[in-house]
Amino acid sequence: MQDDTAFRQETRTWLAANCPASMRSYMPVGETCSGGRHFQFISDDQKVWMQRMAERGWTAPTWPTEYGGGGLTKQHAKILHDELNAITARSPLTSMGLSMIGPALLEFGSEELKQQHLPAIVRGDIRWCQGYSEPNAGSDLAGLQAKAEDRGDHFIVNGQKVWTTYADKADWMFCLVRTDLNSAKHSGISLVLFDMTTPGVSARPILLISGSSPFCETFLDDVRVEKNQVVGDINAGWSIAKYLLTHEREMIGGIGSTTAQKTVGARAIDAVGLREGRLADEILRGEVADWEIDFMSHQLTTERVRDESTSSSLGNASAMLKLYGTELNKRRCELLLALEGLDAMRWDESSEARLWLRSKGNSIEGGTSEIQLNIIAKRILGLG
Amino acid sequence: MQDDTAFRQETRTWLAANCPASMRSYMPVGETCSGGRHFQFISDDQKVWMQRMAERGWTAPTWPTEYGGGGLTKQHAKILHDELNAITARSPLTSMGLSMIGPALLEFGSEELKQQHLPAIVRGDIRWCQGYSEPNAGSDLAGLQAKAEDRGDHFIVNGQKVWTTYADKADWMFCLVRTDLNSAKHSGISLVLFDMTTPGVSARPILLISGSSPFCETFLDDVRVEKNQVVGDINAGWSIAKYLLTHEREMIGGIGSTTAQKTVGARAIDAVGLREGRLADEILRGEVADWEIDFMSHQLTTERVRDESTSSSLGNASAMLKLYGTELNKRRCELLLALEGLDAMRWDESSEARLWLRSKGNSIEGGTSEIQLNIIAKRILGLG
Amino acid sequence: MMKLVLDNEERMVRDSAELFLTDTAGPSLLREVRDSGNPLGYAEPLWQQMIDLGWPGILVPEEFDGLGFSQVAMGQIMEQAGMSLASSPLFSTAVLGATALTFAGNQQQKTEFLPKIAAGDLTFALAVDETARHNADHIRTVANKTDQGYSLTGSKCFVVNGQSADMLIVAARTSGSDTDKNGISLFIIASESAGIESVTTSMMDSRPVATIHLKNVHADESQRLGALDQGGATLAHLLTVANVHLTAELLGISGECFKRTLAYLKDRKQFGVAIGSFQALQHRAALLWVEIELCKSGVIKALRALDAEDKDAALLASAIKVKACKTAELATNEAIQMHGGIGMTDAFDVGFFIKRARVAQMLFGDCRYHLNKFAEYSGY
Amino acid sequence: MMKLVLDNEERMVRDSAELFLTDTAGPSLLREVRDSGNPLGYAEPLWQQMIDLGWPGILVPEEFDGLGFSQVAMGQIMEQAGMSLASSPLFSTAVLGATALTFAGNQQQKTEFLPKIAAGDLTFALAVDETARHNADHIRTVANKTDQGYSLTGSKCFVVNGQSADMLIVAARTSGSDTDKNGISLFIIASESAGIESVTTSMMDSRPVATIHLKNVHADESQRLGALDQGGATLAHLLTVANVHLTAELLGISGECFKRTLAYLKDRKQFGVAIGSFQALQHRAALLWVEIELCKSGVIKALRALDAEDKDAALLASAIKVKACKTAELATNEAIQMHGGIGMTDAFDVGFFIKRARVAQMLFGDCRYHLNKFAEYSGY
Repeated sequence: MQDDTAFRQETRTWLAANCPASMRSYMPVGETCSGGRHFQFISDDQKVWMQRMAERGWTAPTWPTEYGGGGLTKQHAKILHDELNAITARSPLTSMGLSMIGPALLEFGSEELKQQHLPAIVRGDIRWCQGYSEPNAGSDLAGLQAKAEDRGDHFIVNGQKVWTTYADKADWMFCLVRTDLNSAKHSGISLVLFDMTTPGVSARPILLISGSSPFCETFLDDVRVEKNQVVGDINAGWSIAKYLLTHEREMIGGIGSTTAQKTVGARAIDAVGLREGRLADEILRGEVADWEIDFMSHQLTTERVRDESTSSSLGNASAMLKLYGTELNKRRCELLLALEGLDAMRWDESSEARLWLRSKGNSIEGGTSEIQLNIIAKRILGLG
Repeated sequence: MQDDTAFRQETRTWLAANCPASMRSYMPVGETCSGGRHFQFISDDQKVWMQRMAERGWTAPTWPTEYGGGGLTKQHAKILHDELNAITARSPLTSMGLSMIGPALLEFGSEELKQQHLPAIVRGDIRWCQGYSEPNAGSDLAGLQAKAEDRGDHFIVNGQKVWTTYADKADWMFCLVRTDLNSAKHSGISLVLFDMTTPGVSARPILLISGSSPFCETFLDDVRVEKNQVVGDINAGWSIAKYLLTHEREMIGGIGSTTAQKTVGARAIDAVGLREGRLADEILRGEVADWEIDFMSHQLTTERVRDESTSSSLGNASAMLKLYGTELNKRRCELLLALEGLDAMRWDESSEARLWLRSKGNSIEGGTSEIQLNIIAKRILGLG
Repeated sequence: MMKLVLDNEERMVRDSAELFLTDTAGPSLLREVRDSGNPLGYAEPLWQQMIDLGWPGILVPEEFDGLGFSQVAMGQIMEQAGMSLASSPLFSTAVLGATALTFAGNQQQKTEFLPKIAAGDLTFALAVDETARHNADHIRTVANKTDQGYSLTGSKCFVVNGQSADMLIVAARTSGSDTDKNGISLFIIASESAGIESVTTSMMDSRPVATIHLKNVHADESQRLGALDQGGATLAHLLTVANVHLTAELLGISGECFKRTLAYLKDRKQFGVAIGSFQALQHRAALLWVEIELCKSGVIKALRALDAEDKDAALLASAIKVKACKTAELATNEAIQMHGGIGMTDAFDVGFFIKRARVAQMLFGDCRYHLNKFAEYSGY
Repeated sequence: MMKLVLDNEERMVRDSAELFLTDTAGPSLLREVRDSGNPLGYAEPLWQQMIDLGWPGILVPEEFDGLGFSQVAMGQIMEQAGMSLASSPLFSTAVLGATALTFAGNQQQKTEFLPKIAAGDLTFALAVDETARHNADHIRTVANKTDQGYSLTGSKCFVVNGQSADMLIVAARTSGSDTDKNGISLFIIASESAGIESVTTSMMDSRPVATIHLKNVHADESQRLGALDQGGATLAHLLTVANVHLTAELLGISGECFKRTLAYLKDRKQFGVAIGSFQALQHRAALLWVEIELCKSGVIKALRALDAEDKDAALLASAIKVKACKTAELATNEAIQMHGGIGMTDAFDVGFFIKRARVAQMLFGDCRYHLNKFAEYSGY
């Protein structure tokens, strides 16, 4: 194993040579690189940056090299993260393949499924979406009703999913279905994978209050799913689902984020100005400082939980980080509205208002804040 | 009926002539006039002030004159209240007789009980205490176990009460007991009255974290209670108990308070000082203003609820006023600690710390804040 | 003694406003206005019906053909407008325009304009702000004295109904420097005057506002509203009135959001039971209800203070603006959170409430601005 | 890379402190000290055992007979002291005294005092505050130059362990005006010196503090700690260290309060079930747990920053003092509320925690003081 200092030096040198200048700036909303068959790169630089990082496996730094990953230790991955942040590098690829189904396949998938799907995720070739919630199964996810009928070598799936992120743009879906209608609520669920071009799959975007449509309603009518595309054992999907929810929490909680942002303090100075070295609005000054302290506390806690953790998953602690991270982001957006006043409430494409409205969903998606509090109370504190 | 202006003028004149000068100042803690057989007046003025007000029935302004009360309309009582406040007059008499058992007797008591007890309450002759909570019946008050055995013309009561306010100083107790052991939880409860000198009654003060002992544990061993001292019907005490709890909430919520206090804003100026006309600590400045606005909102709401109410009881609205009033008082005490710093944390008789510690009980006694929230959710909002 | 309950006349106004707006307005109408790209930001038939009901004249004295009702009565309409998200020139014309003229207009101005306001023949807009965050002490627009009167130059932003109003009330500096309290004068300017360029900005609450550029805009002496250099006091009064009525609107928004959320808590089932049976949600709903009740008391008190010309009206207005803003923020945020995913969709109405709430909160000073003002008025 | 977990040495210190203090200290010992009217405010046998364990020398370098452990290690003891409410001269002597001498002492001073601190032969107290609310920028006590050295006159209040300490570290003004940053010098003064009058004040946390009046108290040049007029930087460093260790103590208090409350929630039954089965209490408990976890991360980060001589240590100290104060306020208030009536009684221990928490919060600046400092350090 290479020593830390050498690795840091080498990484720094490589990044200096390979990260295009235009990829070294705060990423505006809407410029995320998501990959996939139909992805429109915003620039050649964006494409080159993704490809160069993918070649080294650094779009998935800790995944094993045999599946295209970077094969880095946690320590080296942290160094890479720091060095990326140091040059304000944009994330080369952000996808549910990397953050969700990839880790699940590494943990639960057959060798065949790993070989089939992981390298394509690392390269950004295939974009994934998640088929979890249903109209009547939100917080009560295990109440899902989409059913998969056994037809020997394949299943026929019927049902409706909702809040499927970018189902209209994704290439494949990982999807929770009920494979045994007779067993108890949490049993009889399986996690299956299928191509979105399979006949019977259709997705309809949902327009949000923010004016964007990151989610879809997805309809599954007699969709054929091969049995070799079941992750783990049939009827044993709930434990994988919980594992995936943990990853989703970490993602939404901003835990894996490599994107640097301008601080609220700096934005406050821009918006309100200083008077004798102090923010001109004293009440906002206190609120901004309070937020920054809480934000710092959340970041340090993410770091501590990682330092304490022996596995790649943060387990129940992710409930805390998701809960607090999303509440922080909502507070941040409210503060930015307050700082920028009516300017932030204009209704145009780049309006702060859209981010503010979008943030309201953070504490709903991936398990509501109430669900996180339940998890903490029951699983961590043992309150019955 | 006398017109408002004339009543106001007459009241003002009478107060000017009859309220002793030393009774026209903010009342320090511990100088409340509680009355009762053994009460030690702090001064002749205090005694004279109580007696003069009692003579006019103005210790109980709205009670009927036939029971010694003032017989005032709500409107005139409000004028009296305003005029008392205008000269910072101290409350002439503050007692659980006036605020609790008196109103209950007016509503539910027999003519005999009214004649026996009400005039003595108005005059400040008899001090009352309340026997409600038990060690295992706190928030779950209806779970009380003190039992009264029927012996023909009297009951024999056995049990233990806790949080009985000044049971060691009171002359009589109104007490919830179980008169039917076989009926459902809320049935079979009666409200009985007895003299604290009855054999078998003993009270032991509880030392609080504030260093004071306003409450007692009270032990009832074979206490004889005459049947004519049951308020309302036997076994029908729970509805009276609920009525009394409402009054208690109003009292603890600061709703009936006639005692003026220095504003937090004024105390902030004293403690922290002004700089260019603004409180020298900008963060405290915001907190103080926030508190004052919430306090004003609470006061206005009390006023509005009174204006809207057609009866003397505020009903379920008292849950709101109690909840918010006690939380406000706790915040007020925390703010005063912050304003006065370590000075407020000295441990002497007049320490701000004692009031601060005592305030923590406000949201527990008379039904916890959690119970008030339950009442609002279930009875007002209809959430099941 | 001023009671904190409605009198008969006020209750009548409230009931009829509720009846009419529930039927006629509502989020669906605002959605229609938005989706049709209507540049006015309100439905003209709705405004016409308000005129037929006499609402523009609620605050106009009877001698000028108005109804001469109280501010409390007007506040009831504003609250109902909040509940139904009714968008119209009512606030800018019937509240701000009518108050400005009644408070500061001379006999000739009153005679000229008030009957037209009452009849719905003329709409007004108040052009005061020059920054995205309200700051009434900062007026840079100048009105230079000329031989024929005044020449106004400067820019006003986020002028409510500024893109459609017939007349503008413009705050301009006639002496002193940018932040002087004195030296401000008010002018009544026809929006069609030469030298005015108005740019419409789309806002998130689907109510466009205007940025108004004035370049050497002429005003006669007769267009000056109130004494020269002494417009600050009128402006302060106008802003007090504006903020009190905004709190009434915010109260309506909070109340309606809460009502809808409460219904959803009783209706929506997860884990086999109504989500309103979960105690954590019950307690949060109860806390929110309490805040709205407190807010309600403050709103009626502040409205009564306007009618009584209470010297503490400005302090009360700031206090209750703080309370109303915080309550609306809580109520709208809880509404979305408790509705879950459905509340995030544009097809559902709750988004319209949160968007309108934040704009109404920010207009003429948000909770921070007024917390500071309240402390100032309180002497610390 | 500085990890936010304990290394082996630190874990060992923590484990042994936990074992020892759980057995030996605890609220019952503090109750004994209080009820016996012990003027020291701590039990001498407890302090003697701490000395036997070598704790006074944790921060003293090995060359001066100390253990030379890290600030993180010392912080573990402070946290355990918070959990067990252990009262002793450890903070004033082993944290403040040892840090002051190590940071600013000359070779002669180090040689004279540090071994005695490590051996537990000499106790120290830091006499800096002159007002009830901490304000390090305001020093009026003067040290006038004389032929023989200095003459100190002034008053210090709320000096922790000031009534029992052998030596005082006194901040005094050697030039400049009351609020000048420069012109402060530190002096090491024996508490028995002529001209010192010490008055003991009882505090609500049962730990007496001293008001110390100095009247023409003589100090030699050799008693000056650090450069003339340049004591401000040393003082700032000392206050940073003091506050970081107070956050460790506050974390201990919060954690222990939470632990006790959680046990009570599982144990206490009302309405036939454990009150911890009520979801509203569950969610509040969960939120409190999260705040304590966040606090924990900040405390270890700030301690590590002291060890690393991080230039951001003061900013981190202020940030985490804010967080620790707010968390302790929440944890102690929730502890009383969730315990109900029993928590209000003196016979129950939770009152000792809330009393100690507020004093520790206020010492050397409460959350408002440090919120302001944090904003200053952040450049706004």
